[in-house]
Amino acid sequence: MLVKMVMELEDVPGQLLKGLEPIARYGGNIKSIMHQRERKTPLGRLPVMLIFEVRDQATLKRILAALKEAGIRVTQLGEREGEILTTVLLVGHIVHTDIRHTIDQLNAIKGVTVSELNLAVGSMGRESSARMTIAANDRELAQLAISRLQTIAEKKGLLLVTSVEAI
Amino acid sequence: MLVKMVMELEDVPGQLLKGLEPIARYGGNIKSIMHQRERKTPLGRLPVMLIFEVRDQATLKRILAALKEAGIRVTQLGEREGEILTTVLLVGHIVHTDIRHTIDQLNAIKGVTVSELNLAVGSMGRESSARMTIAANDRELAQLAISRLQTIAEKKGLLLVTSVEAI
Amino acid sequence: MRIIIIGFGNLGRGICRAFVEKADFLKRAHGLVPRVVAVADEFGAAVDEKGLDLPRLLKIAEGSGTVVGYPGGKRGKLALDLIDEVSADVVFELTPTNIRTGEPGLSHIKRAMQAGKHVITSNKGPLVVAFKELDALAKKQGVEFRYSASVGGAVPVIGLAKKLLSGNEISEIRGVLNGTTNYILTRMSAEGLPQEIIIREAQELGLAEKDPTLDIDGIDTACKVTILANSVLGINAKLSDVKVVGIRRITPEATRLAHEAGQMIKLVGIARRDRLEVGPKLVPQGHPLAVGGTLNAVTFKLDLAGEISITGFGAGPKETSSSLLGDLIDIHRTLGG
Amino acid sequence: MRIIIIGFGNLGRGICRAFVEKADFLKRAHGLVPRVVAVADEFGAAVDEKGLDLPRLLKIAEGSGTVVGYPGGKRGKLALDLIDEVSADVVFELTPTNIRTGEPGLSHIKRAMQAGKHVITSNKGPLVVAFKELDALAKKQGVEFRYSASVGGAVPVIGLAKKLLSGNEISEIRGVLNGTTNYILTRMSAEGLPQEIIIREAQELGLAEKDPTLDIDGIDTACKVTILANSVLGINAKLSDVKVVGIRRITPEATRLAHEAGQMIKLVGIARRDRLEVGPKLVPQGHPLAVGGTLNAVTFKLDLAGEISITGFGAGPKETSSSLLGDLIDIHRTLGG
Repeated sequence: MLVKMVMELEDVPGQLLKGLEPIARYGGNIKSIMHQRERKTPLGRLPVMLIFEVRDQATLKRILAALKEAGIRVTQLGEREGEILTTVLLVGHIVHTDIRHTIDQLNAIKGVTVSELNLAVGSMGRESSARMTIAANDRELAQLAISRLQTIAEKKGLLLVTSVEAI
Repeated sequence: MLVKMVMELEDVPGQLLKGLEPIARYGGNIKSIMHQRERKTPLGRLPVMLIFEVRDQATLKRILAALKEAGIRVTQLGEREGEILTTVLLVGHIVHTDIRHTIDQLNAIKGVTVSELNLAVGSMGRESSARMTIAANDRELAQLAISRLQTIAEKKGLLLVTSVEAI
Repeated sequence: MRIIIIGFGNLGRGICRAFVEKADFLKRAHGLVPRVVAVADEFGAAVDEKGLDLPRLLKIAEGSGTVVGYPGGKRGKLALDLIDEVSADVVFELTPTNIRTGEPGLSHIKRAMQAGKHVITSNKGPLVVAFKELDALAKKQGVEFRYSASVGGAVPVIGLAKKLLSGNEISEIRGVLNGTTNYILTRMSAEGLPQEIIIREAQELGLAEKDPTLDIDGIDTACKVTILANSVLGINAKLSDVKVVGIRRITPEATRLAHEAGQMIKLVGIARRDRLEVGPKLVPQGHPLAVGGTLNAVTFKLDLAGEISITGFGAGPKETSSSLLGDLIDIHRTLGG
Repeated sequence: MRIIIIGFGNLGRGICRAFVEKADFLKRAHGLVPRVVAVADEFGAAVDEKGLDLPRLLKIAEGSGTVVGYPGGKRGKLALDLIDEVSADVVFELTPTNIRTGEPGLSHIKRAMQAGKHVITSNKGPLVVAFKELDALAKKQGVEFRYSASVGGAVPVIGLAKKLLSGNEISEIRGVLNGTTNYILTRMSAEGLPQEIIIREAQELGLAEKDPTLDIDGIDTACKVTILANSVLGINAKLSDVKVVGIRRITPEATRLAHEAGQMIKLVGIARRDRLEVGPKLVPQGHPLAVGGTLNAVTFKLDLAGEISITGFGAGPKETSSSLLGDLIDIHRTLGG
């Protein structure tokens, strides 16, 4: 699950580490850090925007408690749904084998959406290609969508090309 | 020296190799090959566009002779001048140290032209940065331009950042 | 060191050329004086226990296609007999690969080991068919058995894992292990040409075999995955354990769609303890496996070092002789001979 | 194997943690049972010829900042005396680097060699100051001397060159060899922030030293270039032979201008027989040296293999223990002990 969080830190050394430590301690995987030094708060604090991944809601609660204990003020918190984007290719007689049905099968998984489809129709007699972007709420759901798609592709005689970083 | 050449080959296996061999034999460094299969000549020949680098005019003549001997028809031939493009960065008080003079010094080398300059003026009191693209007729001239620029940069207190692939 | 070379195609000639050109270097840097005492090809053999005149041998072989014309050459002489009869320290087994039977390389290697000779090979066949048997036989006979050139060409994939990353437990090996398919995919993506045309041109340029089936269908990569699984991961894996998909169905449109999304299609071999696989994969630009042309690249996942990747040329007789020579120097060092 | 560890900061603790966590693996895969018989830090030493209880030692050191509190610990005990008095096979020299004098590491290493003990070090100081002397002393005393961790962190740069590419003549080594500056340049380019802010954040994240001068000014990279020149190219080079330019003058605008032209600015170290150099260079995207974050990357130019590149993490106690452990396993193998 991806979390977007803005915390306010005092502008003295060591503060960033103090804010990151609780996230790391509970296995949070930090994706990006953005300091906004030019946008100090009236109290002279620095807003820091973080995006990180955590296992579940319970873990996030533990992190929030630890931050509070450390005296760190969290000013914004948003769970970013549908934020695991996975790109795959399909090669074969995609249209003939009813791409709509393929997409519906994926969209039927709660927390999974086919967010983009680019189709390149092959020249006469040749196979077509499609690039599909799948949005999922977390890594497990993304994986489930891929394995569902693998099953569909095999049934329909399509070649599925997944990311080298996917399991 | 970069050469652009179009040769016509018969559409049977082995022809491409036959056309490339003389270039390789005389140390030509092939940069790109473009078949234009859809544009067959009325005689059913395939035009192939090549860009390659050779040491000098004499070598090119030897290659042309060898191609003729091998029965390969060369239909277009162009020496591409100013085709070795080198990008460098300069950091320092570029404007104050007279960038015009720096450029003139390079342009004074025959076969070398400063073809592009992008200047990012630093904020108050900070050093500026510039990206310069230098076009040279061959590798030796490009190298000469870089070492000339190095001397100028040292004299003017500028930092010169060259390509990792430059000597 | 006295050397027998079995198979005198591109690789056999390549290593001999390296012996000639680098004689001074090998002596100065490693105290190594390679003496080729016998060479066999499919037609017969050339033998000289005092050491063959390699420039002369190369000239004869390039002219006539066989070493038999070398003074005193033995037409019809069998490699197996040569291995038994000629006294030597190391046998280079460099015959063509047969992935079903492993022959004739498999018999050559066994015979050499039985005769107490060390073996260096680039031949995937025997390794795919009988890795465990050969590994055990080498240990039993107390001889060295090296096959760096069988995976990665000039890229020392196996040595890196076994010698330099030895403190790590390796959980996964992923690699672009076939230069031909990588060349094809790179050009398809860059030029939008159909596969057949690029294959034909690759054949004309000597970058693809006359029958490129083993490359295109991923079998060559699967062989390398099998060898890595056995030699690096210590799994007793067979070629049939690898789930293989080739690149035949990849169209120029597919490479374009990938490119538009900042990705490249690469034929990737994956070896893990729970899964052996070969197939086209999307690789993001800037990824260690996003190498172009005929390059090979391999990434190891490691418990201590995290991830280590290595890249270089996967084929070519000169490039491959880097690995063959590395094996020879290593045996020379190990034995102190 | 009986081991003495001199210096018990991040690296000393890191290798001990690896000994604990990987005890089964080391025994099973390599028949290696590391027994740490003495550890010295700046305050004193802990000694047990039967082998220290490492989990206990780590807990004490992490609590009190020194090993002196270990049962029977000797406050004020000098490392030099320890090296002489305690019977051991290998000494790990892991004290902080001093690039001017090489001390205290230099004295530790010499004393260990004189006492007939093998030496493994990550310490650049002694190597930069006295490479030739130490190399000669090791040979004279017949001991092994390994320093894989001194260049590249977890990336086995020296081993790759010396062990796996040994058949090649190496004409050039180029590398991104400093993780801190690479992290700074990567973030400058991605976020357009000024150097000072990123340095401060890197310090807060533990990615930069309190005094990052040696990194920023290219001195750390120059040390690594010096070590590569000596160990791999066989040149008797000194740190002062390296022409060094750091990254201090690189502005966010410069990284942006580079980015717009499809290039990245990297601090690159170059070692050739005719030139030793460190400086910011433009590296095209997709180039083997175009690695981001704290990654290190090295490319070798070779007469046979053409070009081989290797990439991985250049720092971190766990990552570096990959190299330290690799050296230990290699010594264990070499000695067959």
